[in-house]
Amino acid sequence: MDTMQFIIGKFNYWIYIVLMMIGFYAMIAKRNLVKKIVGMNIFQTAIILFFISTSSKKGGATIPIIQGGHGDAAGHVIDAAQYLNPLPHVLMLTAIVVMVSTFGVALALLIMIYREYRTFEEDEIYETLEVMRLKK
Amino acid sequence: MKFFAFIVVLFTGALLIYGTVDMPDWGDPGSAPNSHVSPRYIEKTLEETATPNAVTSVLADYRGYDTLGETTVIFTAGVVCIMLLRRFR
Amino acid sequence: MHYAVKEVQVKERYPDVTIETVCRLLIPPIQLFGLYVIAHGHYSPGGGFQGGCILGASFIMMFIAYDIGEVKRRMREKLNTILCATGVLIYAGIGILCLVLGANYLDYGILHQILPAYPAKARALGTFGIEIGVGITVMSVMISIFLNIGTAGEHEGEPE
Amino acid sequence: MEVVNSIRPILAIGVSLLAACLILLTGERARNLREFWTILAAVVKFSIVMSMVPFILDGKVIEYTVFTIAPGLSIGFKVDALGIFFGILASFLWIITSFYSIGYMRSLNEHAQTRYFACFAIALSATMGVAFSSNMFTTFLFYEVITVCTYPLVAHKETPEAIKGARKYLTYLLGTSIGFQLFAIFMTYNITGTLDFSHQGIFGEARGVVSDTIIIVTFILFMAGITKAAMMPFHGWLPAAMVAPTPVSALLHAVAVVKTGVFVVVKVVVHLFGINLLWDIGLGTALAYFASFTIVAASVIALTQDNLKARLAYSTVSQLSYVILGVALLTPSGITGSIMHIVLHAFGKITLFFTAGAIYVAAHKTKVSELNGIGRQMPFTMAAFTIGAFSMIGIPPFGGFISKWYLTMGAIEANQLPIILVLVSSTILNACYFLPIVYAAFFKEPGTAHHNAHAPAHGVAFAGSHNPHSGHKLHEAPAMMVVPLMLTALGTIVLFFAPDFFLDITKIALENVTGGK
Amino acid sequence: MTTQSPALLIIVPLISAILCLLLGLIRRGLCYPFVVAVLGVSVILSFDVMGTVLNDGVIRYRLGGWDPPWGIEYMIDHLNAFIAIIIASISFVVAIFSRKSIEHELAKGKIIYFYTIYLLLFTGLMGIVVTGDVFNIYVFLEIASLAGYALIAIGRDRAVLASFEYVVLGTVGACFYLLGVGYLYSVTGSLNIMDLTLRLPELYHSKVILIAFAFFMVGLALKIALFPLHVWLPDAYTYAPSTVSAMVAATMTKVGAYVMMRIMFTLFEPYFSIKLLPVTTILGWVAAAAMIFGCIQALAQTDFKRVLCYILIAEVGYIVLGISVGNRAGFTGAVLHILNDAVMMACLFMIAGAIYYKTGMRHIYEFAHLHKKMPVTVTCLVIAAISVVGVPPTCGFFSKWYLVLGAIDARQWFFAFLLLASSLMVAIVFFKMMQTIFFAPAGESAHAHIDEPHKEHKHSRDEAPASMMIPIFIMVAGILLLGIFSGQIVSTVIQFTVPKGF
Repeated sequence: MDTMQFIIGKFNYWIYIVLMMIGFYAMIAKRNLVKKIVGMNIFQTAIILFFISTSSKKGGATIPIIQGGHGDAAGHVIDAAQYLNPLPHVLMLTAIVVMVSTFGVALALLIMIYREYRTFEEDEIYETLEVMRLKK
Repeated sequence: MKFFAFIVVLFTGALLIYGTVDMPDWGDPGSAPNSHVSPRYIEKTLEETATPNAVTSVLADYRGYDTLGETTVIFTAGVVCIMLLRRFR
Repeated sequence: MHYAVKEVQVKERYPDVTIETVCRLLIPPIQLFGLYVIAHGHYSPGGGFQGGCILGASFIMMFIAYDIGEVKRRMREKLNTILCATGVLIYAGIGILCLVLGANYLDYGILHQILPAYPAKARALGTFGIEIGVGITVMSVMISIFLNIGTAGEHEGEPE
Repeated sequence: MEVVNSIRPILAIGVSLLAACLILLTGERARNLREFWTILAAVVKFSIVMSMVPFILDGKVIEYTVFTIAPGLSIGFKVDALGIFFGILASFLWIITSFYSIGYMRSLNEHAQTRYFACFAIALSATMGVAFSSNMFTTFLFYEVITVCTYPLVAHKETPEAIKGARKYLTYLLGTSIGFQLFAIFMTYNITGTLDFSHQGIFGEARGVVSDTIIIVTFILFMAGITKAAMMPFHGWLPAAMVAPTPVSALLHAVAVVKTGVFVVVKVVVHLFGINLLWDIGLGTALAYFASFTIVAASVIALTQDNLKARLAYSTVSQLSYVILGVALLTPSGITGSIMHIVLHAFGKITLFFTAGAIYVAAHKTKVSELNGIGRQMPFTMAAFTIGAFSMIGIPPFGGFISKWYLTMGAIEANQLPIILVLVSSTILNACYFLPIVYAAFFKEPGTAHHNAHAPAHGVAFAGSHNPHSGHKLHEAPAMMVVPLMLTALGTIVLFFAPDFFLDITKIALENVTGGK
Repeated sequence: MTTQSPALLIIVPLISAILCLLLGLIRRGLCYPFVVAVLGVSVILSFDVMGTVLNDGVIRYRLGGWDPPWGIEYMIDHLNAFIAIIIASISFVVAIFSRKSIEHELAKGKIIYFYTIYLLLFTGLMGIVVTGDVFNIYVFLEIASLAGYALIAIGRDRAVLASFEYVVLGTVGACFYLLGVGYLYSVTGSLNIMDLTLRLPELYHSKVILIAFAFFMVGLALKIALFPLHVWLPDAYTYAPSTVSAMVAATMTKVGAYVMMRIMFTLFEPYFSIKLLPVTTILGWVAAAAMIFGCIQALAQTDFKRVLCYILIAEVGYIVLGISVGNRAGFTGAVLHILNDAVMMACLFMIAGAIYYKTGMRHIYEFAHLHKKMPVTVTCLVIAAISVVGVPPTCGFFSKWYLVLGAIDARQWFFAFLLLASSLMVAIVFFKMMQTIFFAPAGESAHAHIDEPHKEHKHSRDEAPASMMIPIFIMVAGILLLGIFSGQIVSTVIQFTVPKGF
């Protein structure tokens, strides 16, 4: 019962942790560079999930846009409990952009690697390097 | 190698799960993130920034500096891609 | 180096009426919507990034439908680079403006001295200016990244 | 005692540094000018050092602190009796060695002479630094400088074996000094909070605070770290450094390096730990026995060496331990003896090395077995050799006798019978490995000129020098070399009859150490 | 100006990075002087900030005018200001150095972008240093990292691969850091360091904090290439252009170490990092392993820059060891070593760059008789080497002095011994190098000395251009002066950086 409560109450963490593990595994175990990058994205997405999940509020809270707030809202009081916590969203907007940029750079590097070695497989790249070294 | 990686990943996951034990439940309105800093953003956004969308006001005003940094990041990414890939004749 | 490959040549396009027409019809509304998302970020979900992405996506769509030449005709590479810089410059510039006016960096409240608005509103306006800057940067960066990655950087034309 | 604040020590150190710069600037182009710089610097340095003597004889102390890095950790200089003693010795012998090495270098037409003289000058200024340093940190600094800048001298010939020997040299000195000595310095600073030398030692009050074991460990670390003193088992570098040109060997084994080593040992014993403390703990006796072992063992090894310089090297190893032995006795006469032995051994040993060099230059002979009858061709040189040898053995009327006398007195004061036996036996051993050479040189028939067969063994130096005396008829080495070694030989005799000057300084040093008891 | 200089510290390089791009589009030649000028200004600004800190204590600059927990603030105390000065000065000097080597090693068209990204890298590092907000640190960490990836990727043969590896591992590090931030946030709801410092103590026994701390540490260890996680460093820094190696090697790891200090001793109290957890013990042993491993590897290498890379790994070990012994002397040593190591590494990598520029030689065994060709450079190399080995009166000695004292104070005899042993190994490394340089292999020098002048002709003197030598001179002078004045540095600045708990 208690553990049940525990699991249900924190399911958001389980989900993101599983995702994170998948991504992390792909990053460090896969020999294919593209897969590494894909793993990287999964990893980062998992973190986004985690942050966003911390912003949720039970009890009919809605997105953090003040209703009827057009122009200046003179007087009418706002209850924080009605709205989701905006901060994690902001952080994750930032994080998403950062991750996109990282992704772009990584792709650029991949293309340079492909230009040079004509492959994305780490092992083949190292064979190539070996060949080049022996040529010298 | 793969096995080693698997162990590492499992270990990391185990650590994270161990950490979650003391975390607030999902959507707990009383949890620290929902009670400490953020309320001000929601309550004061209108009168302080005249912006109903709290996300925007926090993004561009309260924590505008982060956004500057992130714009710089994406600018960096653009320049980097040009420098790395563009073939200059 | 020995293993360097000869240029990955960009395939010349196969003209396709349907796609071209659809894009011709679709792209302007997309860009309009992008502008809307940027401008309306204060009152509804949206803002610089989202709008910028949409704008950039429109160009990428153009790239897919037509070819690189088309995109570069619409958006000069150099112009793109300049825009990409301008966006950040707008952002930082507004901050500097606050600095010049005597407040801390990025303290838009001070802008009410030069804008017809009370401080809070001035903040909103400053925020708006920033969103525009971010939008421009995001758009042009997306374009340039796509141009370079999509063609491995081997499209014609001097970059400078 | 009153303290005079003067920058003379700095000048004494700086002058040869300046000389090094000038030498480097002058370079190969103007040899005479370059040599002139060397001589000039040597003379100026000596005069500066002498100018400090009166203060010392008045019982004053010259001090000058350059800058302070941390409380208790500064780079500063302090000239007391012990320091000036060593200073005079080094600076005086530098003059002679300069003349000698000019003669040697030119007659062998060695390469890279600029580097040689520059490093030589730096080594000397570093020696001055050790002599005049006011705290252990400064000492360590200059100690390292000596090590580093004598390395090119040892490796001068640049032949594989020279480089090998030089590597061994550097490995021993740098390794132990960083591994043990620096560590000991850290512990000292950690225990006492300062590194400044004081006449009574700085560990005195620390004794109650930290346990004796830590002090003992520190002491052992020091003794293991000051490898320049060539105590066994850390003597290996000394014979290895024999590949160096002879003037360098003279510098290393008579003046700069080894004397620095024993000097630092003396400093550490009396000014860092303090006699009383060591006496209480009983470390002195242990050190004494350690040293006496080295004395005997090294002498025995020396007997077996056929290469002349190697034999001299091992004799150096044993002689250095006399100094350590003397100071380890912790008795006034013992310390007097050890301090005196520093200078007397310096004169004697430098004479011997000079002669070895002269023989090499004139006859290209390095082996003892080749020296038969050489005394006939090179009478002056061999006469000087004989004098030096006698001084080493300690026969009156040669200087060596004095120090041995005092050492024996010290041993008696400390009523250490075994030590006396050690002294006696080592004297006999000295005789055993020096007198045969003298005998062979003068009274044996000249060996057939089979040294030409050995010529290739002389390696690059030989190839480099178009050797004028390839005929069988040998004669003296150039005057530039013979005169200096005659002078030093004379010095040993003079020091026997007129040791008062040095003895006075020693007395003052002794008063400082014992607090005037 | 003084009140705003903290902001300008970031804004000036940021805006001028953009301007540099635009300027380059107009005339390529303008970039170099512009960058040098801007960095000079940054140096002045950083000193100005330091002055302010010394006079009126900690600066807390509210960006956007919002109060700390809600807005972002700069929190600049002695430690930040000190690191900021280091970063600014090193970048300035290396920028001066960059001119020739970049023209030599890069395609013409890339120079503009190179300088833009160089400034962006500087911006990122500065941002990390001055900010007082954990998430903001992440953002600027990413700016710096992206710039770093790019600058490394434009290097020699295997640079791209190395850079890619760096991207993957660096991202893992950043993500771990972000996870740490998230965990902290989910139990405190705050991101501001000062606010967290107030709110954390009552949570010290919560598992979340524990895990957050662990992830901070692992992430940062990845970023500063602490021993087991160093795999990306050697390749990356070896194949990068010499300018980049000098800049990155000198600054990036140092900034990472700084963040580590912040996390351990400002965000969490020393009580937490030292008493509550065995963190410092673990760190200490890891650092010791790093020192030994780095030195041994350095012994095995032939590529000069690779040797330096492994020495750098060892030096990181020193810094972390100083952090981990957890007492005043040790911490002082760590901070001082950040300074010294930055100077020494920049100097050595620039020398490597100069040699490569002049002779195209990368491997040590090619350096024979280099002192005849480039005597001045070799002299500088010798001085820098002596400093790395840690022989007084060069600066390298004094940081080691404090480190060893710290180890002894902590009664960690073994660490003290390891410190000395590793510096011995470094001595061997450089000794081998010197031997190759001065005493060439027997084969060549058998009769080399017979006729000296003829040899002089053979390697005629040929130094690198002034734009390369001057920075090297500055660094060498730095090595000597920092050694002499380290006492003053410690007494004026560093002693205030030591956290309260010590």
